[in-house]
Amino acid sequence: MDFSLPYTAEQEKFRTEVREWLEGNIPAEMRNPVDMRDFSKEQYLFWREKHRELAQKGWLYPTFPKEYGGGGLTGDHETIIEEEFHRAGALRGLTNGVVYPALFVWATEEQKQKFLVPLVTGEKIAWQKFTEPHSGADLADYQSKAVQDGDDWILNGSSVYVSGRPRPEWNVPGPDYLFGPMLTDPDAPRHRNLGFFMIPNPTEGLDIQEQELLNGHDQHAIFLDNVRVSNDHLIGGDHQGWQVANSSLEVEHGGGGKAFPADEVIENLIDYSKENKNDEGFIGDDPVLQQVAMTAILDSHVDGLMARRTYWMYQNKMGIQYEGNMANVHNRESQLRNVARIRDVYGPNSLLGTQEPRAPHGGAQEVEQREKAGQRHAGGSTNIAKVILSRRIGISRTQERAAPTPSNTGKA
Amino acid sequence: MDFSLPYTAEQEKFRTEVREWLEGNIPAEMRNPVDMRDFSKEQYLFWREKHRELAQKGWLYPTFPKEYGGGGLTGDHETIIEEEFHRAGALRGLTNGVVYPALFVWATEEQKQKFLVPLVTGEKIAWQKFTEPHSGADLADYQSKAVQDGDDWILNGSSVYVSGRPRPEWNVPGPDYLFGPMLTDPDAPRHRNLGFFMIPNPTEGLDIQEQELLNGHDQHAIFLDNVRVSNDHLIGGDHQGWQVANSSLEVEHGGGGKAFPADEVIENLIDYSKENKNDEGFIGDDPVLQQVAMTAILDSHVDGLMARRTYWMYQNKMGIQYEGNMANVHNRESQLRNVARIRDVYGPNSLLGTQEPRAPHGGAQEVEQREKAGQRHAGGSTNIAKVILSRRIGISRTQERAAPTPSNTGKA
Amino acid sequence: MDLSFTETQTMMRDTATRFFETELPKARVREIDDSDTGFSSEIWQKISDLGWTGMVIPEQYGGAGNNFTDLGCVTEIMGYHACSIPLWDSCVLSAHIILEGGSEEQKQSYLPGIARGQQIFTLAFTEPEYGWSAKSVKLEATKSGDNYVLNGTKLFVPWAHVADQILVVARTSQAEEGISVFVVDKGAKGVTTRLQSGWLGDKVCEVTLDNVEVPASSAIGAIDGAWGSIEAARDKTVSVLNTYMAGGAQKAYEMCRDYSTERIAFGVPIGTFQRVQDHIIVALTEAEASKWTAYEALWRLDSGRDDASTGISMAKAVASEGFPKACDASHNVHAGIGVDLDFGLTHYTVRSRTFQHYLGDAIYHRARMAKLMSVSN
Amino acid sequence: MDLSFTETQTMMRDTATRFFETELPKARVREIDDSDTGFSSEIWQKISDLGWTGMVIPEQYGGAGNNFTDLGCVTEIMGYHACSIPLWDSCVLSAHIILEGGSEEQKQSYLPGIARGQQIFTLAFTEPEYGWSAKSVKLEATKSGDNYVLNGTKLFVPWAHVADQILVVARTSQAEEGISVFVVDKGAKGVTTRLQSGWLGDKVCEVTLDNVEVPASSAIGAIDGAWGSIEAARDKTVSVLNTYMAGGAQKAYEMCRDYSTERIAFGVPIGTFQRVQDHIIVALTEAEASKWTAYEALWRLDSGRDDASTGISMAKAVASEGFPKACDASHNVHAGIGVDLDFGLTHYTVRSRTFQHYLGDAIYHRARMAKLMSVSN
Repeated sequence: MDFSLPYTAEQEKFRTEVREWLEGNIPAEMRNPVDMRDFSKEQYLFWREKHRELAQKGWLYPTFPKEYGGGGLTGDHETIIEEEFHRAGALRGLTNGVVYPALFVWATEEQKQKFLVPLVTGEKIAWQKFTEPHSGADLADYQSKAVQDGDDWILNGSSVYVSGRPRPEWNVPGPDYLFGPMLTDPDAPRHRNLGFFMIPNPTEGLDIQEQELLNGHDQHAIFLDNVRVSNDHLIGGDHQGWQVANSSLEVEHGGGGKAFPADEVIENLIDYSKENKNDEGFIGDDPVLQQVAMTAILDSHVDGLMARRTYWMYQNKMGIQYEGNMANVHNRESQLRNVARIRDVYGPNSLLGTQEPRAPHGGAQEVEQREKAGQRHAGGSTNIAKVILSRRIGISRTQERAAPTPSNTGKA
Repeated sequence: MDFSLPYTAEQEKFRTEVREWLEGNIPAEMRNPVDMRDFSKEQYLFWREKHRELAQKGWLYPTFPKEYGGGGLTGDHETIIEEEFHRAGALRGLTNGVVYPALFVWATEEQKQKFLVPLVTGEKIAWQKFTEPHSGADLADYQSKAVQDGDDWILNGSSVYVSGRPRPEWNVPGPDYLFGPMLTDPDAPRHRNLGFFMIPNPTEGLDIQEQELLNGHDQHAIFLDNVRVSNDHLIGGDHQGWQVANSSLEVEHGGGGKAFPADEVIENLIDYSKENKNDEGFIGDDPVLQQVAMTAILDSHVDGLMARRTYWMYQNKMGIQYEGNMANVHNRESQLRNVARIRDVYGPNSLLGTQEPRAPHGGAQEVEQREKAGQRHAGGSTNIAKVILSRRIGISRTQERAAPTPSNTGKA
Repeated sequence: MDLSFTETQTMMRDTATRFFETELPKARVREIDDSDTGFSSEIWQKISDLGWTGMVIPEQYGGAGNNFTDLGCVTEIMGYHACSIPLWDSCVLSAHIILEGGSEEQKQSYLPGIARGQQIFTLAFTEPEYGWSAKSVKLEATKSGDNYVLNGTKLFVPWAHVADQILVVARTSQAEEGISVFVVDKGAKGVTTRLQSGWLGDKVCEVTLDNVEVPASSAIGAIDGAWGSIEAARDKTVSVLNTYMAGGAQKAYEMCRDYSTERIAFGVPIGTFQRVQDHIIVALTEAEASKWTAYEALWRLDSGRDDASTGISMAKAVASEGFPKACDASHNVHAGIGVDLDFGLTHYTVRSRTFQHYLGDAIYHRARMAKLMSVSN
Repeated sequence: MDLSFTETQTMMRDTATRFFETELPKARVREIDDSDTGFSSEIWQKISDLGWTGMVIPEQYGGAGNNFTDLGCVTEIMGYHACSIPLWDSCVLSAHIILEGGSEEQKQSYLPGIARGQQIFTLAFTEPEYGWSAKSVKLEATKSGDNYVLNGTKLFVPWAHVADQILVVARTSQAEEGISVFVVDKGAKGVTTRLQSGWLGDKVCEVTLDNVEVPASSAIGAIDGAWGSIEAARDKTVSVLNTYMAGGAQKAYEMCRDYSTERIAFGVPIGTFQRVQDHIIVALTEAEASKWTAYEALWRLDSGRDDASTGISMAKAVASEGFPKACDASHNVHAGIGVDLDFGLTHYTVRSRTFQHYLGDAIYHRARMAKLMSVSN
């Protein structure tokens, strides 16, 4: 076995190139703020532009095929880009990446040119709409409807927790597309009653409003009031929306893995324990807090190994069964365990915000505390993640294999 | 509020009386061994006799009405008896006590004289049969059948995990009764298809065999092969066995509470931490193990409070809703958490058995380690306990109130 | 054994419930939390009028002389309604430091105002090297003639921005417990208070003391000898704070219990899923554990048992972990809606975090338990 | 990055699986466990013939010179089949203490026998004041002419009753790491071994040394200087023990997964209940965590990375908690049948407890991690 990250000479050269480009092209004030609530209109506009440039260099979506605007590079290159962007606080993409598996696997060639390429080249951006106010991750009671009208579809309904930037109050163009399932056939059986649509924005009848949530203000409620889209905005068949959405969810639920599972929260924790004191002396020397900190590190380490294992399988087009879902469940749960441990180690300092001069790491832990109260449900709840994992290991009523992804279908 | 245990002058006098009696009447070699696997035939025969004497003093079942052979004493007296018996390592009863709620609530007066009184006076003993080899706590697929034949019933079937003493290999008379549900009407809907029987032993066709389990050898498989019992052995109606069994389960599942929730395991843990060293010095001074030990104490303390609260409600005939089940779930789970903590504090010494000269507390923790691997399922699994608790707090499909008990029906 | 509330306690609980249902609906909680001070003088006034500010202050000093269980009954309801006020800081912690260590003159002078809610006191204890032990106090008080000069920084001082007087805990000798408490007027020269920002329930302040000069007579109790008073008063404060936390945990439980019967998924209420039930059972367990350990500790305290401090530390250790856990479990049931700032659950979540550490976290109180139970040396 | 096994490793794993499926069905495990010695010389002989006893011993000393990942692949399968043998004690721990610190003569003299399984060694380390730090060694070795005289008691010494030679760790100076290792013949005068009884997986012994006289030349490495060899050899031993524990956890997981699809309750397989699923997910999580941290540590060790010791301690901390947890979760699914001694699950439960502590428990290894990562001073 070889767990090493890619550090060949060629790759180190590439790393230097990326690092130097970032140093030369991203001014300090454009780097990600500690609290993404502080991400500004100026930063947004800067990155919209910069992403186009990055796409041209092949660095926005390094592993996507060149013919669709990607970089045609290896997974190792992507890992390096990920590491360096993380290091530099540079923003990677404004489109919700879960759209890509759906488009790669299900879109026609024509649709790929129309929808996929502009997203990959950074010309356009897309958000995912999924959750309804009264329906969770199950879609069993989905009410957002698409009704056929000649060659068009008329869309009605609403969604919540639609994540993305820009903020509506900035008065700049919003996302170019919202994507997600719509009920096309209320009489058809479950999982056979949906179509998956790319909904252009702005469009008459489409409204986007910001939600006021604990974990930030990049989430939105959207309302569709007789929105008309032509039939070529339907990805896959008009009864296959569940299947299309699942290609997205497969990746969202950990199915793509992560080569570079950075856990800044835990890196911070180690630094803090070494350098800071409570009334008993250095925190790292306190036998009890030391155990708490090490347990946090272990949880994070296991998490990273699970993500890396999935990444390795995904990149090598191996048959993923339950591994991505296992990593996903572990990721959600270990992060929650760790936010509690952070409060033990930092005490109330973990609750000091970005404006507070004494806040550790510029307030990063306070952001983590708030976000983990909320983001535990991003991409569906852990409860649902466990439902899926149970199916994948074969103990549930429903047996289930991994949904089609670019990896297991050989597309892209 | 007053959380104190009964320690009035009158009660202290009673305590002295009980203590002195135990000192004078129970020879050291008749006290409970650390590992109940070592409970001997001689001890068994001694206690069969002694329980009759205790019943006459009113101390075997102190709170049961005198007219049924009980002591007619208060709950406070019972608490004192419990404390003193615990302190002396004296055995309380050989009959599975869950039979009493069923008999008090459901038996006719004639049946009470026939079955209840001999058990209460210690003349006879009874074991509970409940779990089948292929059916768990649900009874949904119960296969032990009772078929009416004139004034008699013919019983067929088998049960496992039937707890009780004596051991079959001692060649002494076994239990006088086995009690539990039998399927009387396979066509009737669930929960309306059972009758509750007192099955006399020995009887032709009834066989008892010892099971070989990790947690001891007081559990048995029983086999009923055309066992004939007369109709007066049926407690409650022939379609009410579920309801009768539930009066038992209500109490088994914590519904009666405990005034004196002794936790010897944790008392031992405290003593051990104070007096013993590992390579870092006194265990109680080790900051990490100290936290582990205190967490164990807290779990045990909360457990005791929950049990005491239920006891107080039960004794005062208050309407118990979920409180007994809450205490039951907490008891099961906290004990499991604590066996793991014990291993942290004692290290491998926690695994030394009763024969080992260096075993802490004469091997009591090893017994605890083995028993908690097994007894977590006594009286149904924790999973089922949570199903019931969910019903009682009103979140389950099935809503459910407490089953009739002597407390809430005013019987006994 | 009698685990019921007294008639008077039941009445007070009912009064409190009615009061908060009217005066402090969840929208009002958010409004107050989001305001600059996080403090509603209107609610404070009404609470004072109801007499709750004077409950555990003896009658001869203008209070009502209730026992701590009585007050605990009220603070439980306050916790259930996410009421944020300086009640424990001023009317229990500060008041009892004065009662424990103060001169008759100091008691006469300070306590009636505190009891009526007209004077707000707070205790400035914790410092940059955070902790609740005696040795964590490093802020220096140096003698200068008949005065003491205070220099240093206190952090996480609750409600200092609305307080009239601050009890400043300072080091006056190098012995571990060589600690003194001085009454410092908030307006005194050299005193700066600044609200700390972040995800904080009660409002807390940084208090800077820059050559603040106070007369030696402003010391509460003996110089170098205040640790005993502080610990005794802290125990009493924790004893009622425990029921506040239990009340909050109870609300977090009830919210998820109720939501689970209303929210439909896969065609059924989500409360019918075992995984959801298990979250709700966690919330219930923590609420019940917090409640019963809290009231048992109050009984120990009010009945003068010598294991009262142990019981209070036990209950705080339980609540410090239980209240946050109950909120987390409730979030697990609520998913997205739970973090909507209008929904109301986050009012409890943020308080659970703040009170987790305040007056000592679970780790601190478990270590204290070990000492009090002579498990450690 | 390549997380696959090599072809050779896959072959060895297959061989091991076939071997244990034939030679060690669960009834045989119980039979061996219940026997007086808990040791099957027949299985030991066959394992030696397969060459597994010599895998991590260099070729020049009669071994096969495999790396630790290779051996880890085999020990994982051993764990999966609950095989109890002195392999790690003799062929890794003892052998590598000799390799690290022994003279060429000692290596030549001891290692070939160990590699062929003909000589069984074990390490006597822990004492009544249990622990795995250098300071826990208190057994005295006093110099007497050219000899050393050993006096004291060692506890929890694995397989001493079937061993030929015992490496006794003794204190020879008062400096914390003033420790030496002596080869003691099991039959030497003054040596008593007694099997300890209880709920123990591997058989362990009390070893009493009563004025046992050994020549100075029996010391492995320098007098007072053995701690480094012990620690290095222990790291290597833990690295393969970790996969053994992961294999056991994997089996505990698979047992409950399979049982959950077969056992019917309320008319459906119990695996369809979310509460049961959650237990199974716990078992899976712990098995996977144990496995991947173990192999990552083996990779660090075999590729000579300087953070290998950290990785090994991390993996042991994970497995020490994970293996028992996986067994507990499996018991939760199995209910009554799980504690039936013939069913087979208890074979894993008992081993999970024993190996939890052996060579350091999770608390020990987390503290060691902190030191190695310079989090603590």
